[in-house]
Amino acid sequence: MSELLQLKAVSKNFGGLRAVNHVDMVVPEKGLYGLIGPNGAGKTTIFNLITGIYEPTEGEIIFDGSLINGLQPHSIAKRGIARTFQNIRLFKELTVLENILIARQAYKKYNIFTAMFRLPGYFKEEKRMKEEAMEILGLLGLADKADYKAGALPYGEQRLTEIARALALRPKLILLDEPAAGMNPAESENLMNLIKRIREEFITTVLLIEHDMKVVMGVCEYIYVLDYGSLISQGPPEVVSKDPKVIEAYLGEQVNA
Amino acid sequence: MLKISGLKAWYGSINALKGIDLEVKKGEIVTLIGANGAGKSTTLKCISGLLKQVEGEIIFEDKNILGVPAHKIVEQGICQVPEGRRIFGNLTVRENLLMGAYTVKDRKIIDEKMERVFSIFPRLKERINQLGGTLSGGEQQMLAIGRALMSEPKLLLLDEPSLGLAPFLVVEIFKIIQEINKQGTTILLVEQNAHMALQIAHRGYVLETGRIVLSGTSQELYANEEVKKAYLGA
Amino acid sequence: MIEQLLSNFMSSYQIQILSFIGIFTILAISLDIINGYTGQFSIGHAGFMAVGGYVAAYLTFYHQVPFILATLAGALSAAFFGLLIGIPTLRLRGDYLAIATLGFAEIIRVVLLNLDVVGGARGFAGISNLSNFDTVLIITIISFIVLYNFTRSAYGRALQSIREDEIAAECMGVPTTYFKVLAFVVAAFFAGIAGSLYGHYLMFLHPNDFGLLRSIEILLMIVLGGMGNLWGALLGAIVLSILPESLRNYQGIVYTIAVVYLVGVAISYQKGKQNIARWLAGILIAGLAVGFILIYGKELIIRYAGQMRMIIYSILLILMMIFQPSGLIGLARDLAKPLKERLRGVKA
Amino acid sequence: MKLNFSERKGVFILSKRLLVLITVFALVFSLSFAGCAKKEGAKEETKEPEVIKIGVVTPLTGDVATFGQSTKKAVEMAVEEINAAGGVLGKKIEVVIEDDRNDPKETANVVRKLIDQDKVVAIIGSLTSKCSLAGMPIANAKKIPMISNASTNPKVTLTGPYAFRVCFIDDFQGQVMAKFAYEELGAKKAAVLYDIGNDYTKGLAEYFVKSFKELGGEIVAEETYQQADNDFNAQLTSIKGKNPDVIFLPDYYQKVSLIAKQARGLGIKATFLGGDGWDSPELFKLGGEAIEGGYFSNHYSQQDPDPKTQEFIKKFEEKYGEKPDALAALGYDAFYYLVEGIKKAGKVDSVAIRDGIEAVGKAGFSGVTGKFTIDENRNPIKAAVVLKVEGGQFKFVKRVEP
Amino acid sequence: MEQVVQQIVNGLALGFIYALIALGYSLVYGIIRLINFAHGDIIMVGAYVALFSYLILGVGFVPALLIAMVTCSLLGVTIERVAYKPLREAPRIAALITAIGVSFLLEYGFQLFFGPQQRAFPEFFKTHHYKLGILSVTNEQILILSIAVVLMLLLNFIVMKTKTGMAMRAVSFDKDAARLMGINVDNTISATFALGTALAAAAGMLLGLYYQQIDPLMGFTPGLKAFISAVIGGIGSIPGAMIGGLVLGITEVLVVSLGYSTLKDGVAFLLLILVLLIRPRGIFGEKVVEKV
Repeated sequence: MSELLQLKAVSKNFGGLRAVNHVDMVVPEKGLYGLIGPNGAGKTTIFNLITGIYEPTEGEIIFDGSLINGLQPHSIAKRGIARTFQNIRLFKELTVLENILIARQAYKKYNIFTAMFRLPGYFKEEKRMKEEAMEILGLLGLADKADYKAGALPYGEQRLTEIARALALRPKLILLDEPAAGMNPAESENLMNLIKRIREEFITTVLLIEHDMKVVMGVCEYIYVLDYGSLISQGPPEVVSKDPKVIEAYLGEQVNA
Repeated sequence: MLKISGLKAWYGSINALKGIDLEVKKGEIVTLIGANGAGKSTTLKCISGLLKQVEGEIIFEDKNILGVPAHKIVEQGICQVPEGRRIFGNLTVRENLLMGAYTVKDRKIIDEKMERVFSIFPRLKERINQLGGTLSGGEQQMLAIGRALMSEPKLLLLDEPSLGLAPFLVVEIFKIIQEINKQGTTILLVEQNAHMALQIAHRGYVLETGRIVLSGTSQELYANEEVKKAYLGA
Repeated sequence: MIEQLLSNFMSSYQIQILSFIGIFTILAISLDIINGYTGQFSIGHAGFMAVGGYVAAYLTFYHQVPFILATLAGALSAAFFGLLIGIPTLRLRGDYLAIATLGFAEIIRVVLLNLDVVGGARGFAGISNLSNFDTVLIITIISFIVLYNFTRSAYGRALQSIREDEIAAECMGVPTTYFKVLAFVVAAFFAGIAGSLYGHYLMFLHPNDFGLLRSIEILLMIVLGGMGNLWGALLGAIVLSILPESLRNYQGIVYTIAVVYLVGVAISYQKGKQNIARWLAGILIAGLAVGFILIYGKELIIRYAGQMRMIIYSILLILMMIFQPSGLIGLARDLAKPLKERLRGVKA
Repeated sequence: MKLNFSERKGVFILSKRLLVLITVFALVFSLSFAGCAKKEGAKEETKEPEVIKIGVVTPLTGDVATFGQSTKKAVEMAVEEINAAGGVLGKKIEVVIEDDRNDPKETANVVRKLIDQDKVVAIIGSLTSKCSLAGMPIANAKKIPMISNASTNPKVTLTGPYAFRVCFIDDFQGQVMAKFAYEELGAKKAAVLYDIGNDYTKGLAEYFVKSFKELGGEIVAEETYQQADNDFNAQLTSIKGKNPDVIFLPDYYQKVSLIAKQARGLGIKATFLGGDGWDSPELFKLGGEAIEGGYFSNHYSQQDPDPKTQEFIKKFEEKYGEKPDALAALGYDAFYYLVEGIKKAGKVDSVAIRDGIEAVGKAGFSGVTGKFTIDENRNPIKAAVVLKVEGGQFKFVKRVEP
Repeated sequence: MEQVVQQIVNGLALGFIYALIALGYSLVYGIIRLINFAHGDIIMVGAYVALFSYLILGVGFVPALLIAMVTCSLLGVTIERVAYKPLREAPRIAALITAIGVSFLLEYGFQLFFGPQQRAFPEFFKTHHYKLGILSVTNEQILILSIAVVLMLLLNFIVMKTKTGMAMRAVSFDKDAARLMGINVDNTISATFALGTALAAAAGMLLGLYYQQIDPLMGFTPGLKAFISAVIGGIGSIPGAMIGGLVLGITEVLVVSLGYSTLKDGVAFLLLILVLLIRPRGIFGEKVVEKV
């Protein structure tokens, strides 16, 4: 199993505050890994560091064998890391289909003049891009919502659309930030299946932040636990869930049971 | 004291609350627990008047306060400590506290109240002239609660007071909440840390995607298998 | 050719207004690329127009360069300035960017004032009349189609993604800096074309005509028409080119009041009539307007039309923003909605 | 909320059709304001119109509105006089006054409107050179004579045979004042301060500088400002350091009074010189003592005993309760110049009127701003007077023949 | 040397007027994030009110100043309530266009009702020139400086020490949190407008005094310059607005004294762009981090 993503002693300071502290992580290819921790533990910050929104203060982030510290988010995205956001950041005024197409824009095969004058090749390429996008939407059961404004969809479908948009990048690694937030148990159940399917059907690696323990324990092969910006535990779900340090930090009490 | 029935709320086209019924009696600590996005904070925002797209009834001391502007609700005796503390970073600790007592005119009462807050949070007194933005997370949370206490609310709404705090601080904050309650303030507490919340609350409601799915006394909820599995992680 | 055809039933005054509509349509749709589609905030569009106009006029005046080539050169120079102005977008957002673009445009104006080779403060007179209604019409149509295609392509979608959420766009592989600068370059290019058409139509250019007021005029067009929609920009250019002219005389003022009232009714209809205050305000305004006409009569209006038209213009602007901030195109869409629903009802 | 594809398509087309409809509606509406004047106009040409329609284009709003308003007042007064006296060629005169906001684009629109829609036979205006330069080419193409009252840029009348004016062109006044300063006042060092964005002041300043140097004088400082500026302390401080004998301020009275005050405030003792823009009773009101002792060139002197001039001033004061400024006088002259042209033409036909105006100009026209004849480019050659500001009045000093 | 010092003195007077206007701009921008284009025209209204209270009521300098400030406060609050309040939730550009509309309305309205011509501003004082060593200073310059300073200190007191001032700062920092404290946000915003426009009115009167003539378009340029000052200094910051105004005033004067007067506005904008590029939030501006 080769390492797809590797964080080496990564730290991030905001002003005087150390949000992430010497974190070492490895995510292997085709892995389905989880990242958990209490609110404010620095999970989303780690995602922001991986996707290039923040630059690490210290340490190295290696993806697919090359260092990606300090790269622009869009070039990191092009290298194959896609993500969703905790608070859903869809392009709300655009349709679902357009949302997906934007993620495909880096792969368009026509130039600006072809676009402006609709030269030969434009229609073929647009058609191809639309078909690809519809295929992804179809897989997530969103095909009939293609022409809806993304902002007008119900919450659950917005989450799905965000995942679809991330998948449209054809990423090697997909980062999901609390995909189950705001979902009811039935929806969470579906989501778990979906996450598993993503790995199978899109042959991609998944790293997931989640609060819903059921989801995390249910789908992840391996879990990192973060508290106060530092890793306090890691291992398969069974191991982590029994780690007293985890119970103390995550569940907020001394272990008395 | 507070009775909510059929409360619905929207953010744009998203239906965040789908009909909530709950009640808070005088002197209680009631907690709302649930996952991210379940509608806990939204419920609080409805009570404090921050949301405009609402439907239903919120009866506070025999008056329907739904649709009353937020600053008037404070005058009625409800004060909310918002999620993420939301202290005024550009104001000093002292000024933050004065803002809390905005509806109070009498200088003497303000001074008394400030003394009371300082007796609960001695650390704030040390930082009295520091800008709010320069405080640490725990101190900010104390300031946020202290600021809310300045208006001497009958009902205190607390939104995730443990967010982002170290465990020992969480314990401290919860002790203080209990203390405030003992001094006579009714408290409605929203908390993700269900464990801690249920330890100090008298009763609780469990929210899921904008609906109340379970309610009961803390002991009942604590013992409930579903709750345990979903929120207590056991 | 088309001009000849039109002149059978239109005066040259009306044809000229149509020509200005064409020129300002190009300006409005190109500004819409920056402000409406990319969500950046530029209030310096007149600067690009000036660059295009002056460069093209310089070439045709001193070097007898053919009009099309000169226009192209003007547009390319404007695009170059677009590139320069696009660079601050790397660091500035919102109002700060707006002020920076305003500053750039002012610098261009001040430099032109000091350039004696193009007339400086005396203005650039004697430019050949190389553009007429036909050229304006053809170039406007081409510009519209080209920009329409542009906005409907992957490029346009990338621009819109920046408007919607810059960070999410970056994470979806959209190089936002590149596209923001591209938006400025493309928009400046077309503004340059419009500038050249303007100069060769009017046969005269003056730096002070490319100040903040001109930029605001263009901005008003896209906001009034509805941002982020080229049809809206077109509509805005039409309405705002005609409005000040139609307010010149009695008949026009009456027409305008009638249309404003109809639009007002349409807005209240679309808002669901539930707001009594708004209705009352609407009736009050209509009543005042009618009363004004009846009491003070035609004479007074004719007498003060000159001074009053800009006042009416500004009041309309404020009312429009308060009651219909999504612009005319938004109103048209909302009004079409019930129609759509009815259509669906019939089919179902 | 669910639509199948074909329905969506239908709606899509519908909404698009609606958009087109709205656009067309807007167009039709807007063009309707002009009425269908085209055909009626064709009929009218055959017989002589009942009234003589004359267009006026001048800025009634915007940055130079105050001059446009003066022009408007003078023209309206002239029309009343003429109509009260029975009109011209037995016909009443009707004027259509339009605002151009000092925006060349609007001037172009207005000129076309006046010609196409109002069927005017001649136009007075526009005021600033930049607007005239946009409007005159159209008038020339349409063979409608157009007389500007205040556009001093030499290029204005070069736009074609139908372009006229009643004011000096820039070079003349500059020369007059340079000569006056050097020869009469004995000035050796001069400074100029002018509005860079205004072709009028810039033109005057340039020709002053040129002539003064040719005469052997020294220009010690050439400072500029922009129209919106109201603070000249910085420029004046520089000028003060150069210690000039005279300072040439070729702007309108508002700015000049401001500059003069600030200059005296800084302790500058030099004599101020200026052009016809100074001519306004407001100059004393705004400038006070600071402006005392200044000299400026003008078309006429209010103390000019010429009864025509005195009558104009009296009437204007009676009608509007204020003294006319130079632009009012020029507007009045432009109008009478046109009227004389119509009389000369003997018929209401714009081509004939043009010839009439030219003939009147060649023969010599005498207005409230003095007598002039025109040169081959239809620019008036008129004597200038140099006036001195003294005791709240303009004292006649010298007449300078061209 | 003498000239340079004299120029700086001139620049100071101009800079203080810019600063006074910039403070109002900054206050309003700080609380509702709106470039209030009409702010410049309030300056003009203030000057006219002062003029008319002198002409009609025959009052002296201080009462005229107070009348102008109070009237403009009322006007400012009315504008805010009628034109801006309905747009508080609307896209920012709609509010901006409305502000432009209000600005046009004031300019053209005054042109229609009071005529477009310049009017002489009453000489409340006889101008005196004082020689301070090599410098020449007028009593007007001194008056402008002192009034500006007094008003700035007063503003600083109101914003920093009073309850309303605290509420303003609280509202500009976090409106919802302020609501939860029982602060009436609408009233606080109105109060801010009242303060800002009162300062603008004072600035208008000082401008009138300085130039001794006023006209309906007089506010546009100082308004724009003041906004630049506010941005240079860091919008929302009181010392920022003051420093920005002084920096701009002195820069302009120095550019002119170097003989590049035609490029003055260009340099002002260049300065603005440079400051924005180096410190996008202005000299005293706070950095805002976007939460992801």
